[in-house]
Amino acid sequence: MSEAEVVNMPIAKAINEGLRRAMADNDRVILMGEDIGTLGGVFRVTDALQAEFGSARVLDTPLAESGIIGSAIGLAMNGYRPVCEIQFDGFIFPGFDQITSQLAKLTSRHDGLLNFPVVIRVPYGGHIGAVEHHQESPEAYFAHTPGLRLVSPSTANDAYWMIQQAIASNDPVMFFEPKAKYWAKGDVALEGEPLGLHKTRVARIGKDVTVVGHGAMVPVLLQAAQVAQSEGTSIEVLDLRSISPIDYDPILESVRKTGRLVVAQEAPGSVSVGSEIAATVAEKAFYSLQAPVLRVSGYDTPFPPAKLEGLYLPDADRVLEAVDRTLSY
Amino acid sequence: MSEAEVVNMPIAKAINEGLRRAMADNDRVILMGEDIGTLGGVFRVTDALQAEFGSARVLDTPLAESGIIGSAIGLAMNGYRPVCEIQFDGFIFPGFDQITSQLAKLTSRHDGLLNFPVVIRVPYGGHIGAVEHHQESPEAYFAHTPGLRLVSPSTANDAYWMIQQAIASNDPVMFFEPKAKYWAKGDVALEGEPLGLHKTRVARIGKDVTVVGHGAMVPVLLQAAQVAQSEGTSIEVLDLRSISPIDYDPILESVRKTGRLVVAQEAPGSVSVGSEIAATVAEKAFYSLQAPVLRVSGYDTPFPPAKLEGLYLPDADRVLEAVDRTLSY
Amino acid sequence: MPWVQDPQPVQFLTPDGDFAPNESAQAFAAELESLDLVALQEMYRDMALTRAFDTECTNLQRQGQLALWVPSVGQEGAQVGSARAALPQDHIFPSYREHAVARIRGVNLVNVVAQFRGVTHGGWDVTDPAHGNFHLYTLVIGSQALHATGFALSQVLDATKKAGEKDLPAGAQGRETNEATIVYFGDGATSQGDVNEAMIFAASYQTPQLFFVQNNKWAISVPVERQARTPIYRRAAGFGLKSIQIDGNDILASYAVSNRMLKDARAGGGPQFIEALTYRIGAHTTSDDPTKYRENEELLEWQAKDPIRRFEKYIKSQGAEDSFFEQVAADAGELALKIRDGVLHMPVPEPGAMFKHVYAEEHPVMQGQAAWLERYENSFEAGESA
Amino acid sequence: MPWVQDPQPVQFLTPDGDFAPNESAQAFAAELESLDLVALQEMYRDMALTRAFDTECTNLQRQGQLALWVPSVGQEGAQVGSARAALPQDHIFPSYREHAVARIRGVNLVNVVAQFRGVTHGGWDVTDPAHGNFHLYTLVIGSQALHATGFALSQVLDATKKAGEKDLPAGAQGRETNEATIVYFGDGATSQGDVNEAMIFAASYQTPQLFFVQNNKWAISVPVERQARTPIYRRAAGFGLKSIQIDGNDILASYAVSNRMLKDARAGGGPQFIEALTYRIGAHTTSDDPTKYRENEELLEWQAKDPIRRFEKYIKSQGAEDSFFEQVAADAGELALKIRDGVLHMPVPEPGAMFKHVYAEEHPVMQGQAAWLERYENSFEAGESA
Ligand SMILES: Cc1ncc(C[n+]2csc(CCOP(=O)(O)OP(=O)(O)O)c2C)c(N)n1
Ligand SMILES: Cc1ncc(C[n+]2csc(CCOP(=O)(O)OP(=O)(O)O)c2C)c(N)n1
Ligand SMILES: [Mg+2]
Ligand SMILES: [Mg+2]
Repeated sequence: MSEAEVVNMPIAKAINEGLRRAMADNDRVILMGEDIGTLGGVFRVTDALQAEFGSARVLDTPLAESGIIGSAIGLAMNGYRPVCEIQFDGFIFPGFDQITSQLAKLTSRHDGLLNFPVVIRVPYGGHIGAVEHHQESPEAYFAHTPGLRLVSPSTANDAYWMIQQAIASNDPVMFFEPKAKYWAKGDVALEGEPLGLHKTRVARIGKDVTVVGHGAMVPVLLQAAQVAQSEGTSIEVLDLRSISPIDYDPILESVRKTGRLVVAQEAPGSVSVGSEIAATVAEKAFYSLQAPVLRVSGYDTPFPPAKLEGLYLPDADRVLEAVDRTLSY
Repeated sequence: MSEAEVVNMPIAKAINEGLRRAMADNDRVILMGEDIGTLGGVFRVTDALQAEFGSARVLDTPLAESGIIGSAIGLAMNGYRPVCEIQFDGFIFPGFDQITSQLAKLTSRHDGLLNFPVVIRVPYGGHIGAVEHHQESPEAYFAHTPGLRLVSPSTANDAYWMIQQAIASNDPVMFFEPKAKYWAKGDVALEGEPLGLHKTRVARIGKDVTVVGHGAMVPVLLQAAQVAQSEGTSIEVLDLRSISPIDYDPILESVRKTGRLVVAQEAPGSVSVGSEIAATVAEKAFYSLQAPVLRVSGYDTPFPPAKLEGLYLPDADRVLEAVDRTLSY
Repeated sequence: MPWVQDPQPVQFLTPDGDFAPNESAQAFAAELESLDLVALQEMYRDMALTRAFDTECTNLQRQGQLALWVPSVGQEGAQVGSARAALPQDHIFPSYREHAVARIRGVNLVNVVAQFRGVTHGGWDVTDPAHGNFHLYTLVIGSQALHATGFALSQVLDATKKAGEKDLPAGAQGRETNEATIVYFGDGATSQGDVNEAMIFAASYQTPQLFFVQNNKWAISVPVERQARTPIYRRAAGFGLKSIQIDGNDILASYAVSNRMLKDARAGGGPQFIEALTYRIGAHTTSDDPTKYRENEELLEWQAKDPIRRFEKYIKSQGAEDSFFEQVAADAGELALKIRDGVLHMPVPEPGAMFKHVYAEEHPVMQGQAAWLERYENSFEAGESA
Repeated sequence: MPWVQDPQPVQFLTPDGDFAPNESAQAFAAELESLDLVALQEMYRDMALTRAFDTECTNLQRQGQLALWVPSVGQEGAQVGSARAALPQDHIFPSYREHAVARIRGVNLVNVVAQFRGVTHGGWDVTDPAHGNFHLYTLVIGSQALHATGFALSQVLDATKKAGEKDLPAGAQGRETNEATIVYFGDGATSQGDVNEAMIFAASYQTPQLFFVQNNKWAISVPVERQARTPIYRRAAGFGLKSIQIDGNDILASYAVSNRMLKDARAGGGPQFIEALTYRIGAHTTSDDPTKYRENEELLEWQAKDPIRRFEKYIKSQGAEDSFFEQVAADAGELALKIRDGVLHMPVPEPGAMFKHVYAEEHPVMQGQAAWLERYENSFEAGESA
């Protein structure tokens, strides 16, 4: 891959570029959502796409999430590949029935004779100081639902490629965008062969403790690893990338090496993706684990008012506290 | 407690009696739902209650689950204690936003100054040979949601008491009724002091392996224990009763004794209540466990057509297979 | 005070089968011109065979061969009239009671029964042209309305592209598509948010769509008065759909108004709505006991308005002969036998089927669990043979 | 062809402040009789102070003191007119922009700002009688409409019990309650299933309720033409609600029609609906840049219809003196200072607050996590002091 093809850009822009390329490549790809057209989305992720592709491919919809997902299903039935934007994580729930009882089940209801290549983009997570319903991490609801795929990029390069891979998938894909990192820049290789959509990535090699997370958690984990290094602890950081299915091989491989695992997530910990990883690793790596798998999560409360989000959201300190605890076994 | 106060009745009738008593005791208790009035519900759980209390206390609603939950919230704001029936598990999702973004959060949004004593009755689970959406186990979605309480009786006595305790609670309670067991009879002590709503119950004492489950899983676990006994394995059976919060003390106590745990549930296993129990027990009983916590669950597929439900739903054989596996460590 | 003056529901045939179009019907009379005796007889046959099918399925359920049956008895007029107005290129999104429509569009009725025997959640290949673009039944009340709207929107997008245009601004007029989408649902379903959102989206994008509500007066045990205080067709008018109420037991009314509205929809006239006043003569499903909640007089009253008997009288007056009716009766008997045979010999899916189509693409969890189940099942056979 | 002939929106005051009731207004003129100059001045003051409040909050946001502000500029006429028609016993469910209503009902406006400073998701004690039954803001678009309907249903149930009756059959007429419920929402919100279900339930139970939509032409960047092809008030009429469109920038129209409808609702007349045509003069929120999606001419056009200036001219013609306006200006300045001071001194919640009211009753997970967090926080202090 030549250097000329590498461009430094923020994550929001990388998604925008990925969308643009997917739309240019396939005229059945359409975008739908609230305020995604003229405005380019409240986070400007779809900026300029309506001007380029027209309002028959970048559709501002009426204000109704069930309507957005339900219509996307009908569009998919006629060969379209709709990419729906949910404006904020907390507003996905009015569309919940269409996602879980319809979209997730329709491939099997049709015995695989029809596909439902619908992408649902969800800007998710905290750290933006916003009001209620604007900072949530609802991944667990969908990860529990058979028939959906869930992914979440943590870098600009992944954002660019994974949105295209999600659109190319013939299955429904929920695409969780770490909105607090929309403006975080990174190098994007515009050409080349990306990592598989559902692959866990080793983000930093270490040997004492494994930590795993996705989205906006990954930079926190890397920061924790940095701090730990200065204190003599070597942390291996895994970027989950795919929340459903989970690519367990790299996690198990790492745990077999370190014997210790900390799972970090912004979502409430009970019945969460972290619970699943902890349960599965504790089962599959039973003889390798030298300490219980520890979870660092949002508390089991509604996402608090912004002034408390710093306490609520796992930061490097909380990750390190758990790392220290696993080392104390 | 005198013997005269013990009556043998099916679970559906026990809930009916519990509802009747709660309504007689407190005229702010009202029932709402589709077909619960004249018809007495499609499972007849509310049979004869409209005739007794009137259609201003047993309300047949328009056909809209969001409308049912959303109105129940408004009723609760004026001091009513609404008990909502969702006709079948799979039809709860149109009401999902009102449950998770409103009902579950409203107590904290109000700083505790208003309470939301809403009960949501959900006939749930398989084993009735029904069509799509009629046999699901959606507990995980709600157990992940802060602000809700989830319980599920497995006996007629619990059914009678727990529905009353749920109605008496000042918090929103989701009441999962094992519909396949509606006609299973049991002794109900009509007076006396019931076990706490959120207590795990030891349903059978054993020493080799602990198994835990709720609702219609419990009789399956007891059956497995019976079979195991004849093969020389002593299984301790725990009836979870409360899905959120989970009463971990009896589980940990049992695991400290047996060193082995199998968690059984009808729901898909990924990111499930079983994942949470497995993760937590593996953490809290790290040094006691002699084998990994194993989960026996529905597969991670949509609930299959009825002819396959026998394969999908964990039965005593599948529980025993897992028991054997934990013993092989 | 009424806020709108409701016209009479469109009616051509009186309950006694006399052709006597009322005032509301006049505007649609031209739609019937193309119906010759052959066509009329075909429509009669549609209704009669569907009823025979329903009777057979009810019997099969009683005999333990089906977990459940959902009869359409009494609603055949509304269904057949509208379905016969659809063109082959139109798409149809049913609820779960549109057996007459399924048959007309080419679906083998045995496949419609499959989900009630518990062997599938679907039953037919919707991509097979032989099935007339008849989509799967949907059991979550009202949710198919949005799928239909999305499908109809895709028809608009296709037409937009074909016209070489790239925009679909807010407020734009409807566009000629030459194909339409019909969605069926019940009176109870009109209370669901999804059905209302579907009308809102349809109006917004001016989709080529016909919303067809069979107001059969009941949603299980709940009377339509609980869902609506005003005629349901007015809701659609409020959303800006063209909306008309018809005598749903008059197959000619159903045909004529559907035909006109579908033509209008295909030509760019935007979404349309029909409220067909009809009645569910049987139980909601075979699990239901309607005597618990409704009066026998009501049933008798509606039996007197039966869509089949009414139409029988009419086509006799138009020249249909006894031999025709004898042939239909024979066909009905044959259909019943075919259904029975098909149901009794319906294959049970392989265990592995559960995992096969959850995802369109490879999925490690499906592969792992399918393999586990196979090993597990084999362990018994091994054990048994050992 | 239009399917309904729309009357003119009710208007008493022209944009220039002349009292010239149009035809639609005639029927409501009697509602204004009780408004003497004192009352009119109070209404003016309501609008002026709300605008000063909005300006101050926008400044506070610009200065980094608030995460966000949601201005109501331009919509004060619709809000104040309706809020002044409400009686103390009525309950009010706002969306998130009804600052004028909050103030009128007795909520300290500092508390309204609290959630935008990130210290709470609520902000005031809705059970305190001093707060005039003004419920919390709701950010999930349209969901409060169902809460309002449930609340209004509770008013029906209370009245039913009081009347010694136990039944509420389908189709029953409305019942006198002597109290009503108002719910506010926007034009965009009318597309949500919940708002439609709320109207359906309200019609079904004939609740004493006023649905008040402020059609400010925009839902963030989406024009109302995307939500609705026909005037929104017609939707409500379709559901069987009494429904009227008004000039929402005419405070007298808002007051008169709200007053009439609330009286009707309290007397058992069932649910009512007002579509107030107004305009969001400012940005959707301080995060928004409306120049990206709307034309300056539109803004200028609506600025010319400003509800405050219009009403100022009118009450001057009715005898309001300069001293009154000076006093209002002084009060506005004082309010702004009070708000600023209140915001800057707003206490930040304790960490433990997060766990405190998630449940009304004891909860082991909350206790455990609160204790953990306390220990964890203390460990830093311990470390720091060590
Ligand atoms: C979301 C949802 N809630 C509840 C049900 C259970 N249910 C099945 S049919 C039915 C009544 C439907 O009435 P209507 O829409 O009038 O159709 P009909 O059966 O009369 O044709 C109900 C409540 C369901 N299938 N889906
Ligand atoms: C369910 C939901 N979806 C999306 C949003 C994001 N959002 C906030 S305000 C708004 C527009 C609301 O428009 P309208 O109802 O007209 O009210 P207005 O802001 O104009 O007063 C949107 C889309 C939300 N708050 N809730
Ligand atoms: Mg019906
Ligand atoms: Mg608006």
